[in-house]
Amino acid sequence: MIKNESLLKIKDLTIHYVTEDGRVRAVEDMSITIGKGETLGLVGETGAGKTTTALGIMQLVPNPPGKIISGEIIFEGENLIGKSPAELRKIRGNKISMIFQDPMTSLNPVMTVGDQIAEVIKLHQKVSGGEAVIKAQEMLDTVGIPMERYKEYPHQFSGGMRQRVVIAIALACNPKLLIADEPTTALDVTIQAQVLNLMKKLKEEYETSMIMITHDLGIVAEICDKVAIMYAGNVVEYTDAESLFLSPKHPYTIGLFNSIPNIEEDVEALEPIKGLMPDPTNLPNGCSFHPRCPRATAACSERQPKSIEVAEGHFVFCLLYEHQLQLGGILDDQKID
Amino acid sequence: MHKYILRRLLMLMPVMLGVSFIVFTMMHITPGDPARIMLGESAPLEEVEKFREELGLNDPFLIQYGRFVKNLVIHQDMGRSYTSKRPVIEEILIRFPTTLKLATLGIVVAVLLGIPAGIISATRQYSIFDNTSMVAALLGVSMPNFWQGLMLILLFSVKLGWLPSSGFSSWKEMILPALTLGTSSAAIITRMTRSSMLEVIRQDYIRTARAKGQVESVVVNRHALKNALIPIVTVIGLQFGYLLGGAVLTESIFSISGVGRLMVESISARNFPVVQGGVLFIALTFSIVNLLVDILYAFLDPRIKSQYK
Amino acid sequence: MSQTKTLIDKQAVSINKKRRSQWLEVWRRLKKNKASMVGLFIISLLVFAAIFADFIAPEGFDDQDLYRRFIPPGSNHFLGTDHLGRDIFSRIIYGSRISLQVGFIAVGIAAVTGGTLGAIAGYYGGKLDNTIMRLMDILLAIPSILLAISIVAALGPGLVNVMIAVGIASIPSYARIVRASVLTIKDQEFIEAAKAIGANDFRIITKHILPNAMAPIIVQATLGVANAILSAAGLSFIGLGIQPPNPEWGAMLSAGRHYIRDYWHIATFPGLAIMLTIFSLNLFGDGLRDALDPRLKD
Amino acid sequence: SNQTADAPTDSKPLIVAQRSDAVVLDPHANNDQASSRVMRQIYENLVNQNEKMELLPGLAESWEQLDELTYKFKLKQGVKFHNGEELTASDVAFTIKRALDSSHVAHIVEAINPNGIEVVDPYTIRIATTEPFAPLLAHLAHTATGILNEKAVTEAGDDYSQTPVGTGPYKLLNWVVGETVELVKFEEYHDEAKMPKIEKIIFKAISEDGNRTIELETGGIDIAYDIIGPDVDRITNAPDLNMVRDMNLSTTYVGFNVGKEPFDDIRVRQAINYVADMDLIVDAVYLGTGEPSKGPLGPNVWASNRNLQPYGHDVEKAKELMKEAGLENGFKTTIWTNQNQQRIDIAEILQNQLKQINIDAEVSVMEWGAYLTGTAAGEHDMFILGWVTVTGDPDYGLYPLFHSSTHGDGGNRTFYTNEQVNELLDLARVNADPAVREASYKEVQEIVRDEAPWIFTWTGEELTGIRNNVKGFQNHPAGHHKLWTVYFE
Amino acid sequence: MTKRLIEAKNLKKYFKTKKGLLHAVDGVNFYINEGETLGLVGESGCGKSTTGRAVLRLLEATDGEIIFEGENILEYNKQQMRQMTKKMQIVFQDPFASLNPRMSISQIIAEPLEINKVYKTKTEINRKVKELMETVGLAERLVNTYPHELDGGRRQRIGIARALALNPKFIVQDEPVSALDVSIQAQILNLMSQLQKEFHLTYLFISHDLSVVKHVSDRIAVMYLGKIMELSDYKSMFKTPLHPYTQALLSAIPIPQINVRRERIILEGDVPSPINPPEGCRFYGRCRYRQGICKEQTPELRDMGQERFVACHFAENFK
Ligand SMILES: Nc1ncnc2c1ncn2[C@@H]1O[C@H](COP(=O)(O)OP(=O)(O)OP(=O)(O)O)[C@@H](O)[C@H]1O
Ligand SMILES: Nc1ncnc2c1ncn2[C@@H]1O[C@H](COP(=O)(O)OP(=O)(O)OP(=O)(O)O)[C@@H](O)[C@H]1O
Ligand SMILES: [Mg+2]
Ligand SMILES: [Mg+2]
Repeated sequence: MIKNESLLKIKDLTIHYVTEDGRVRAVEDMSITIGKGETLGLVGETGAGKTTTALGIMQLVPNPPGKIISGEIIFEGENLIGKSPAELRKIRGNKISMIFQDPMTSLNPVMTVGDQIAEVIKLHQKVSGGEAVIKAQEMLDTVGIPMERYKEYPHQFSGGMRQRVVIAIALACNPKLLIADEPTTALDVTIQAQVLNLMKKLKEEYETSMIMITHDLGIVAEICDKVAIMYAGNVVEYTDAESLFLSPKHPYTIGLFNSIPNIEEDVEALEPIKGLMPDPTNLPNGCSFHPRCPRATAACSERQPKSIEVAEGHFVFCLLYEHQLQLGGILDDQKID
Repeated sequence: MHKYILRRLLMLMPVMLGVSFIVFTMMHITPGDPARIMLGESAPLEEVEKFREELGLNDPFLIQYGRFVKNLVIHQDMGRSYTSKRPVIEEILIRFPTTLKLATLGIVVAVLLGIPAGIISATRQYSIFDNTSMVAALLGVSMPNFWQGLMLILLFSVKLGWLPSSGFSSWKEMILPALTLGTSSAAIITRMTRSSMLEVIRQDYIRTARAKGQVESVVVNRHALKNALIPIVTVIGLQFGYLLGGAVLTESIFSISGVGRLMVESISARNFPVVQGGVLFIALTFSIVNLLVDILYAFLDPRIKSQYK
Repeated sequence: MSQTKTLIDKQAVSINKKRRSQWLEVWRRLKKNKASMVGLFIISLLVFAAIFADFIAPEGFDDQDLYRRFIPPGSNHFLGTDHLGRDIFSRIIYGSRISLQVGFIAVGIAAVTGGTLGAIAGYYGGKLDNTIMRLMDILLAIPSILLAISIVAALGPGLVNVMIAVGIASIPSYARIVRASVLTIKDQEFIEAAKAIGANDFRIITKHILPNAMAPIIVQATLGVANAILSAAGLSFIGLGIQPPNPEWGAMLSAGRHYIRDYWHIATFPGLAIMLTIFSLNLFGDGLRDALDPRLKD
Repeated sequence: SNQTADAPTDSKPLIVAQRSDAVVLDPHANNDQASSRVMRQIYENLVNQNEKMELLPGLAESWEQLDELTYKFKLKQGVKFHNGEELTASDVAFTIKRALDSSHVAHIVEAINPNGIEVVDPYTIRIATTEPFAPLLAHLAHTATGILNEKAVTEAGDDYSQTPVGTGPYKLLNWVVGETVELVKFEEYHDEAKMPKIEKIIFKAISEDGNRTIELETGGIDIAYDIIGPDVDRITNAPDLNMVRDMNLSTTYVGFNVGKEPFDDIRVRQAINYVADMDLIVDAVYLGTGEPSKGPLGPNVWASNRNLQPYGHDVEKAKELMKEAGLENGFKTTIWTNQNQQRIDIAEILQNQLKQINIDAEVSVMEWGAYLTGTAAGEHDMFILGWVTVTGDPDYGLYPLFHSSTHGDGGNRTFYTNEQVNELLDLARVNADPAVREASYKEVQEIVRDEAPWIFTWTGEELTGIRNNVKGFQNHPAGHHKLWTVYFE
Repeated sequence: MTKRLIEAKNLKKYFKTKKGLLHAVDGVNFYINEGETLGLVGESGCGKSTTGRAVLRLLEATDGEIIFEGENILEYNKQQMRQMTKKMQIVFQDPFASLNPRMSISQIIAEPLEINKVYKTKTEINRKVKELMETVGLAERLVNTYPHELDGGRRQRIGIARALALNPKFIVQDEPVSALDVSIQAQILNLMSQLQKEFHLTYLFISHDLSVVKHVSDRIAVMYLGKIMELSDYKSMFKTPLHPYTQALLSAIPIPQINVRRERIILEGDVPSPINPPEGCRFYGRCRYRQGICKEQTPELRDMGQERFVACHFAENFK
């Protein structure tokens, strides 16, 4: 694993939504690091807190009801939490930019796509209006859309093209960090392949670090260097992609793998994780996964697991390993089923 | 776009025909003999009979309607007023500018008050400003026009003596009626602006704009407002139409001689040609305002523009 | 089979919320909205006043005494007396009967007729839709107050006719709203699901479409009651309203306006009564809208 | 006031407010108060009627009655129309024939024989009636018989109603329909003595009654017509305003449909007259303006019978009469009225008072059109209406209302029938002897009072508010006030 | 001995739109044997759902035949069709939109029983509802809850229970798991295959997720722009896709395994509009092997032997 200089360091980030129905602990005590040029995959099922984490980094958590309770977000050595709105605006869209999940709704329907790209350029670069337009046209070209379509509106574009426009907006100012929130979930496979290809290419070209939010382990395998698996607001496993795929540790991660129909080989029946996602306002005590965990013990309902480094750079949040660690050091990779 | 407008204009014809038929029928099933009303209770019967004959009121209903449509279509003539003997179109054109002015001023008042209030309310949801302007807006819709007019006269004309209580020719005379007429629409526009803005502000593309590092005021005024404008424009259009036809009460309180009052007077005088002409005229204006609103949509929203082709 | 059984047993995760039907849910949300509760409270008071007017009002609505005209508000007559020496407070209390009746029945007429037309137009579409909606366009193009005036002129003044006139004049807006919501609901998958299990049109409209189209209708109706009361008052104001001596607020106001400079209370209190009623209906209607459409709330 | 006549005319316009704008300025095209008030300043008649309703020479310097049917009028010479034409007898003949053809005012001149109009010379005309018609001169003073210029009328055609040409002291300057009519002094006016003192008059329509007073107070207008009861004291007491009030020719009455049970019973009608406390009603509704009427004619109408005994308020008597009629338990009935607030008030109070003799009356407010149709058809029980004897002659105030030939649409909406009344009315209409006429009319009033087809209600007042600096204003009982005598101080 | 339960012959469904005639389904042929699952894959808008609905006559087909148990049901009248609802059912994609939010769980499941008057008494219906809930793995205490109180997985179970209520033989599964999270998706997929065995059901399984389709299907049909491009048993299809489109599709799937890199075929551009499509192969514009003939001549779905069907002029080349 390449030990790069870190670009973004999240420490003990906790974000809650306070709603009528109660307090949603969307992100709890999260700590991750992204190095320069690195791609981190943030994986989890619906409601795991992936988008909230991203919005937290952007300092765009809707408030109310959202609130950053604690933690630090160190970007290029400076904590983003506590920065003034004006300072944050200089960073957003410029050094950190974000691609949202749904290309159909994340573009302003009454502005031409070109203007939407030019807008971000004008905001962050000292260029004239005309130059911004030229740059925007170049960006369109970069993402594979003919420049002549500058003056067209989002509704005249297909989903894949819109997502390209969104990518163009995100990359227009050559950001240091790109957060992509499920950028291809809404797209068809063939289009997804196009878009992923494009992203990979551009990421390399621009040397951008990236947080790739997804629930598709296939995408993770394809483009991520590191992976953080989230469950109900908590990171449950955090490691580099290779160790994750070769030796997943956390029972949830393993369950996730077993739930996916395997395209390479035939299996008679899948082995799904039993049960359902917990009520976000009323998470179980102890490890929030324990009611669904096949290996849960009594202790799991009492104590919250801490981060265990089971191998170098491979962190698991599970009492199982804490236990084993106490018993006698790190165990070899073992398949839990 | 031109084709679309043309098609819409053509579609107005059956609607107008329907309007005229409904009005004609309504007028004819309404009890009361126009001739008798016109001549008064002291006129002898022979005179009334003679007048009925002159007006063609003794013919069967459908023949009268046919004549009306024929004159309208072939000669563009809506007949003459039973009372003033003036051509109906002239009678209406004399009054219409007044009502148009009144309604326009009312709408201007409403828009100037309503849109900013609505925007601020939406951007500071649940703030004191939001709450007060929402209560004010509610009071605005809750106050009956005619009562509000009376109270305004009582305050500004009688107690303070600042503004005249009637007429509509000088700007001073226009203030109270415009205010009376405008406030309820202002209230409606405020509420519409607020809810529409709230809806838009939640959209993903607003988040995108913020993620670009855009200043909040631009996010609100450029990204959000233009998207929120469609329902607001609809309401403004509807309100304008409503004010045109519904200025009756304001007109009577301030003794303004507009189409609204002309209509009410003509209905009670059974001045059929004027009622028909007037309602047709108002309905036409209303429909054209609606058409203009629809055309405006196209300028506000390219998605709609592409549908009009 | 055994596997499914274990699945059930292992569904250890709790059900998130208490069981409640959607209407209970709406009510719960509504209860949280203070303003709309205030509105509801005032409306309830009005309904109460209307029902028990005979017990609440100190006098009858037509108890004239020409020797005690124009008494200003005070201890004997809470809101004073009018130009015929009638107790204004009593008249306003009795007046709530008329206003609420007009409001609710007119809206009833409009909502049922308009709703049915809108539902038919929306569900069947095509020519039927076109015919109905063009008819509505025609009605809509005639300013509603003029339409109401000519209907009252044709039928003659009086409570029932005013209700009919106001009702007819607002049919198009219900037709449009219902049609619009039927159109969105019609294309939802649960309608198709109903067809797939063999439900006929009638069942689909009544069991599946209308209950889901209720929200906008109810909101429109609440606000419509307010509008109907205003329209009726406006009609009364120009002399086309309820028959005297029935104490319709608009008529009271209209009769009192002659004396407004010397005896402000005669025209002011009925006006306030109208305002309060409309205000509370609007408060409630707004709250209901928010409660029925949770999206609108953050 | 002769001195002021010679003084230079005032350049400040006189602003006069009335309830509505003139409808037409052609005397034959309509017959409404607002138009008449304007036309009074524009047109002149052969005969004038002063504020006491006395007949005076107008465009006719003199006249004589040649026989039972025929009058000969001598016209004033050198009278100019506003278009510069000179008045001749043929204009008069043209005017009367045109009036006879009009569906709006023919009834005013209907007695005249169209073939009996004879131009003797340019300044002499003979006018004959078909039958003897005593009130002819009064009718010729009616605004509907203002003299028109033949040439102007023919030239204007259909548009004449907006381009009036008369001989009066004022001519039309500008007309903003629905709002204002502006008149300007006619420089070539023929009568030096009546030469206007004010250059310009603006008639302004202010429909809200209270607003006319407000505008008068704030100085927006100089004269306000038709002041309402609640404002009378205010104007009277205001230091800078004057209240000019005189009884007028109007009467308001509650009629019974005598063709219908139980109002065919004279005792029931009388009982209701007794139970209705008209003094109280008039006081409450009209706030001390006008007066309760004793009979069908107001005091200003010639031959009004001032000796009639009012019914007074006597509930016991009323009960007795009801008992005699076998209706001590009362009955159900309705009171119709149109949308006039005062009449509605009357109906409401009456409804209340009728309860005393167990009559359960329902008030029904109707729209004017439906109201007229319904009462003409006799669908009503009781109804409230008014009548203005514009000519000041009792024929106009009694014949249409009580003669049995005028049942229903003709004006007799009570369907009252009394042979004796018929005979008296017929007689007085044709008899040239004022004494005979007066006696007949007085008798008719007696009979009507006793038979009580009406509850005699109210005789109105002409209530005009003027600003202090307005001088020379006098009410005319018919409401068509002359404004050329008015000047600013 | 396998028996054909249902067969679509030259099935067409066109929609009239403002811009022209939309060829949503344009001459589709397939059959499904009893107890078998036919997977139908394709990208969004290619006509999968329309096919499913037309098969059940929820949409009236523009042309073609649907042979169910030997009879063309497109010729059935309303009465006969109502009988068919007992044999053919559907499970929808969106577990949120496919349940009437105003009805409780038991009402939803009972509705088909009530409409088709399967039982006479309320108690019988209630018993059947309980039984069905148990079958699909819903706890009994949920009977009176409303859909909005439940998560997507449970809702989808309700949809399945409703479809099972009338004991159908054939169920169209229109993307039943695509709205669900992977862990729930796996639960539902397991449930479905188990039900299929238990009740001897025949499925038309619609999905755009190839791995899911492969997992559940016996045979797979790949659709593109209203036409079937390839129809084979799943094994052969995954081993040797014969249609260029299938090849591209298979290669585009990201595989959740590290170090397994396959050659990826990236298709150019977007799916063209289905409105008034031109003659020739629908895939022409994006195909890397296209030739002149492809533009002129629409390739028929040809039998390549071993029950493999391909609509490509050059299919043989890929064998
Ligand atoms: N605006 C909000 N108000 C209240 N709760 C919220 C809000 N946004 C998110 N949540 C809750 O916070 C939790 C985390 O949500 P988040 O959107 O971060 O999840 P996610 O991992 O992105 O899920 P998905 O895969 O569905 O996008 C969820 O339980 C969600 O319901
Ligand atoms: N009722 C309809 N009216 C007009 N066009 C329709 C209608 N229903 C579907 N279409 C069109 O038919 C085509 C096929 O639609 P269909 O829903 O069958 O696709 P699908 O393969 O199921 O797509 P998805 O994966 O998005 O569900 C699409 O282009 C769609 O827009
Ligand atoms: Mg998310
Ligand atoms: Mg589909």
